[in-house]
Amino acid sequence: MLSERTAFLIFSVIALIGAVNVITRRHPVHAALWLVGTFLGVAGLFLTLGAGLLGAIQVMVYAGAIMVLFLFVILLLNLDAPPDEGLSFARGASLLAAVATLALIALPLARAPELRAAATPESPVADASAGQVANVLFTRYALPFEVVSLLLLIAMVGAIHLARRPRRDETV
Amino acid sequence: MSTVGALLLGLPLAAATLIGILHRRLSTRTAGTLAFAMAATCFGLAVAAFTHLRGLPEDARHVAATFWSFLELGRGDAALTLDVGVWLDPLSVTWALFITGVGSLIFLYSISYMEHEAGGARYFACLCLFLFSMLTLVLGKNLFLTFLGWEGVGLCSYLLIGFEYGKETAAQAGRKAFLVNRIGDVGFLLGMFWTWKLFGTLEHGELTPKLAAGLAAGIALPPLLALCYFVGACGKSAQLPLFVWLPDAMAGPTPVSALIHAATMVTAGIYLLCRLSSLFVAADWALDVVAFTGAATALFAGLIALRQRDIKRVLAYSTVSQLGYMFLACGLGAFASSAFHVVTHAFFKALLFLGSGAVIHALHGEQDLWKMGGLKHHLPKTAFAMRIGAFALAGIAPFAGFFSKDEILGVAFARAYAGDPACWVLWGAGVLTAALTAFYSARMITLCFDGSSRLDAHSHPHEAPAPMAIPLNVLAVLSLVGGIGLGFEALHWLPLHHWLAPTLAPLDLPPLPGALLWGLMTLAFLIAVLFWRIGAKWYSGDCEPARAAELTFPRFAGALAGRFFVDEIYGALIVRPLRFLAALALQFDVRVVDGAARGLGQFAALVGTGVRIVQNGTVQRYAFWMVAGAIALLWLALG
Amino acid sequence: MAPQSWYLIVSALLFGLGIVGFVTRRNSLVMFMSVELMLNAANLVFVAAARDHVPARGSACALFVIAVAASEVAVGLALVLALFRLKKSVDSDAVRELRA
Amino acid sequence: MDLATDLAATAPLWLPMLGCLAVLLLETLAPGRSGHLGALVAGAAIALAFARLVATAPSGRLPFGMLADDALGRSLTGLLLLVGAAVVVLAEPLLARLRLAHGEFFALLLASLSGMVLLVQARDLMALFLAVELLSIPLYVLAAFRRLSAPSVESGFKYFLLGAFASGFLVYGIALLFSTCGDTSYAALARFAADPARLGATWHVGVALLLVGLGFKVAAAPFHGWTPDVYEGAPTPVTAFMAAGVKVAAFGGVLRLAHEVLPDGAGLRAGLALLACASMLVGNLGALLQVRLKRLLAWSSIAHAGYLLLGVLVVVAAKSHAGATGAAATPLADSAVQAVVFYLATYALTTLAAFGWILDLGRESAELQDLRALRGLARRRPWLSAALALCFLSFAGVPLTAGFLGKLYVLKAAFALGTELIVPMVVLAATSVIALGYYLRILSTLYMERAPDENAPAPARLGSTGVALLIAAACGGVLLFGVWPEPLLRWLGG
Repeated sequence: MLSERTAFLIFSVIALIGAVNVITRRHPVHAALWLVGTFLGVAGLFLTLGAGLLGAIQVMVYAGAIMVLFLFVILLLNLDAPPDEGLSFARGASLLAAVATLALIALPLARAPELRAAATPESPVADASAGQVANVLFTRYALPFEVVSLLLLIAMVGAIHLARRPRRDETV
Repeated sequence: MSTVGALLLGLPLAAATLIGILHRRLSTRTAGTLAFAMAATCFGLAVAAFTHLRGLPEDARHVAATFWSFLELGRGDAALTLDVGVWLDPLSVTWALFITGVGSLIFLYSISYMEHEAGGARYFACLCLFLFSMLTLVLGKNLFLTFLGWEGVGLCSYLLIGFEYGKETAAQAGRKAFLVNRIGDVGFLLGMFWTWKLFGTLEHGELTPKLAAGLAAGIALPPLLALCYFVGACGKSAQLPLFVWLPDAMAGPTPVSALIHAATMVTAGIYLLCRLSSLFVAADWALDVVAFTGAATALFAGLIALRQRDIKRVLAYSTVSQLGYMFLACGLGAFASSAFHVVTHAFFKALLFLGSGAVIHALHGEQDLWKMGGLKHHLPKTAFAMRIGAFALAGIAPFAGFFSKDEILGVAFARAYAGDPACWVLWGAGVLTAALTAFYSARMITLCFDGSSRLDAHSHPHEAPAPMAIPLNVLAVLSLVGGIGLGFEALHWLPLHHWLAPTLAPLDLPPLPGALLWGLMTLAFLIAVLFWRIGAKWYSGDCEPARAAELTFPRFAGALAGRFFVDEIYGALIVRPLRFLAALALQFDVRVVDGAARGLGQFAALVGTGVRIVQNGTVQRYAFWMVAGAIALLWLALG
Repeated sequence: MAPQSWYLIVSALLFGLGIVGFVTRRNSLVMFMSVELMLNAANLVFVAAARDHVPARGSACALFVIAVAASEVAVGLALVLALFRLKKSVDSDAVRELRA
Repeated sequence: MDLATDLAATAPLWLPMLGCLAVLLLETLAPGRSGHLGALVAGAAIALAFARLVATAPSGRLPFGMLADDALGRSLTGLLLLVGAAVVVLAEPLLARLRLAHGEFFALLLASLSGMVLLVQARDLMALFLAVELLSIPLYVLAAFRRLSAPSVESGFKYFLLGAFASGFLVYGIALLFSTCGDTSYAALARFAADPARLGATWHVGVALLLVGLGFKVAAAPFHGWTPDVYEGAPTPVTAFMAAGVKVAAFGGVLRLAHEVLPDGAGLRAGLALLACASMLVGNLGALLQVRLKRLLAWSSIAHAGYLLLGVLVVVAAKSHAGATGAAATPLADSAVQAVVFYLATYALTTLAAFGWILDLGRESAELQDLRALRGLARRRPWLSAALALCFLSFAGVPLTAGFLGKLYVLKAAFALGTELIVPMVVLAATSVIALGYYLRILSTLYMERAPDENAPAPARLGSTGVALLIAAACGGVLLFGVWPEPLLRWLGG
């Protein structure tokens, strides 16, 4: 059995390598496949945190359903690998700004005293098992749960409206 | 009395609404008659209010009436309650009297003047709305209502300047007027909030007692507070450096110039200063700023007026200059003298504008003084009335302007005499401006009415019809007797001052000895007559435009040579500097006043380029700005 | 156990990489994938932070985020399709008729 | 928890949801033929919700453990329902004219509306997040609703991509705040934040990222990039819904956060002041040269976000004013909240009138949205011109219009704090002078310029009585509340 820290290191490296490749691969299909890697890495991290249910959902919904949708659209549009995007002044500035944001978020968090306290959970009253999550979902977060159902429905309606083929009499 | 107050505000509003709704059905004459009847009724109401107040004991001469509670913002300590209502006291009634009085005359005049213009009914609707706003400004029972009126008159002025549909200069002038005024309004608004924060009230009736109580309790009144109001007053009353809008505002119809840009609206700044006189007096050095700004404006605008060719621009700059006198008086603490000059100025400047309107009307729109001349043969009545107005403006006794202006100069002198050396400068500037005023008044009259005709060959000017002549005659009479009737300091005949005394901060100045007073008066009279003669002589005869347009030294000296033997010294000391200053002032008019418009254009172009770069239509560019914003927020959050 | 701050640093890196991807890539699908990285980073924070408090709560929040991501993907991909129908491209800078 | 009581208290939230389902059901039963019925059902759902809202008094309870049933939530909900009803009136004739699918449109509209209502009532970060998403996702589709028209799809696409990016920031910020105390409810967060010593980097970064996400929704600079493009491309009723509805809802959310959760601090103050000043400057400068009406309104909406953010800043700053002057702080913060709500009401009213105008005369044709096409319009369409002039005077904050009182109220609230917020106040004063520049340009285009062809027939109108009545009612409100604001103040004050 791996120690928890080793598992953390392995999964984080997977997630980060995947992320770097998502944003650097030129072909969107490659990017999408690397994104699957990231999702799997994050799912592993969930497991190390004891959130088994979420890890499973992450694999099924994200890595499974969502990514299939992505790949489906990419292949449907039959996109070729785009030409090299090059490094213009504007892109350089964007890159710099984005890296600065990263630093401004990651560095303070890395040094935050409140986060460096030894990881001794105050004897958790419950874990993140399916039963516990369900308990939270249907009591404390009952309203958001209902809202999400409407959200999914309306997203479906909207997607159908946008993507269905134009009717014959439809005008601009 | 509250009925009178309600009617004073309600009638103009009702008339404006009625004419505004029916403006397509009503003829100019019907709309004008209706508006005039309304204005005349308002004048009657103002007189009624005046007699009512006269009947009250001197220290109880005020009537407050609340119509409804306008709004209540916040709760508890932070609450601000504002009512809609009127506040009648000597100060507001005085203003209401001349606004409605001069206003009705100008309404009457407009009926004929606008008869052949398109959209006359719309014009009268705007005019009624203006009257409503102006009366709200002076009669409103708190500073907030005054501010509403203040904004309202600005809006009406904007609408009326740009009245002539499709005239691009007029539209631009209207915009400029509104924008510059808005800068002043920001000052007013800031002052109002600050006042509310300090005293917890904006009511005219409560402010002065609370201020007195506060001063007694030892609070220090920040001079900046007074300056906020002063900035507002500068915008509305066209003082340096916010005066740039007024000369351009002459693009509107001439009766509008007479009513709004000479007699009433531009004196709103003086009204504000008088209304807050106790605040200004308590605010340390604020009054000095007022005095020096006023003197500088008076002198500066007087200089610019020397070289204007457009008859209305001469009058516009002279208005700015006279307003400078009024500010000077306020700055010296003589608020009553300032109000006195406001009233006489309303008479003679309205007269001059209406007269010039008659001239322009007769010449079918010609405004260039160099294309006039000899008009006294064609328009004898107008010429006579205008001459009276010009005498009053020049400060020649016994015309109205003489008494009020002399009083202001007297106060400046008395302050200097009492040991304030800076006031010698103010007095000097005032006297110099008086000389300039006499000179350009004479120049205008001479170029317009005397000498030989420079008119187009086929132009046949004719005298204005009766509805235009009657207001001219009435105003001419007022310009003749309005001064001596309201105040003659040397004879201790000061009815206006006594009437206003309960509402204004008193003047803390020992009176000058009688002999000195008479001496100063004689001096002012002599200066006015002398410079009138010089101006008249110089521009009379077959004045050749190209040469006469220049303030050439030999010609100036030649005009003087017959009488005086000091021409050389005179030339070196006065004429050369004068010529230099006048040239400078002309450059200012051309470069700064017109340049401001160009500068705005360049600024706008710069903004356009900036927007195109930032808003280039790509998601990446927008995301970049979002990330930049996130960086800034994170940076600030992490301190 | 690994301290919470480790997880937060990994999540911050994921989040930052998402931002970098969004602002530097032109392909709208890849930009959208970068957003998914950001959402995953948030989920990691939810779950890691909840470990020391009420673990199920973090999982529930992350579940909501996943559901939202799913609905965003549905609408987003439909929009990409609609766009492709008109422009024959999915590059974000191919659409800049509306500007300045 | 008593489900029945909670449901009764939150009828204005779930009635639009129910309406959304009803419209969808109707569309399923009679596909493509529901016609006006969709609008009727939507209108009925909103009307019912509004009736429930006015019929009951706020209970002060916490329905479902995460909603607010208080005066603030009530007044904003009412405002949102009115905006929703107005958008139904605006959209119906356009949909009929363009022969677009009614059913989907109103279903999406109602879903978005319920998201807005949820947003102003949310007292839990998860509810806030889901509300933002429920509000936005249907809006992405609505913006691109004319899916064969390039500008419409472009606007939906841009709104979506940037919106998803912004929600990434929002959810990460929420996650960080969650990580500080392990809870998402406002009460728990406020308890945690009560001790300033506990607020570390996690909290501050979380708040900053939250502001990025919400700043995007309120269209504050520099998160404003999407606004002009999306406003221009989206169908006009949708733009009206974005401009009026989203602004009210998002500010409602921000206001509640500022009032109940966020503690005063130098960083937060500086951040809000930065957003406020940037929005005022960018919005007004961007509008200066704009000749297309919808884009012009977009820029002005950015500027108004700046004015409103000043109000939010006052709410935050008034909290620590408490320490200085004792008991006066709560009225100060309350009065600032009321000021922002009043401003929102006047802004929504004016915006509805303006977009109604654009719809009525512009009829979605691009050339009629160019200001130059409006030269000398006052001659031919005096009433309509007066309506537009009134809207712009109100936007500019000219007295005797509702817009002026909104600005006055916010400024007054800021002044109550003394000179602490002097910089944004000065920026407000300066930019409102700039703003006049372009508002007046519109007035002179309408009233003082000459049409190129005086004899051409006046541009045709949409010919919808509903739209005309809406414009008239909104303009009447702008004038009425400008002169007599008491009723509105009382209604909004609860």
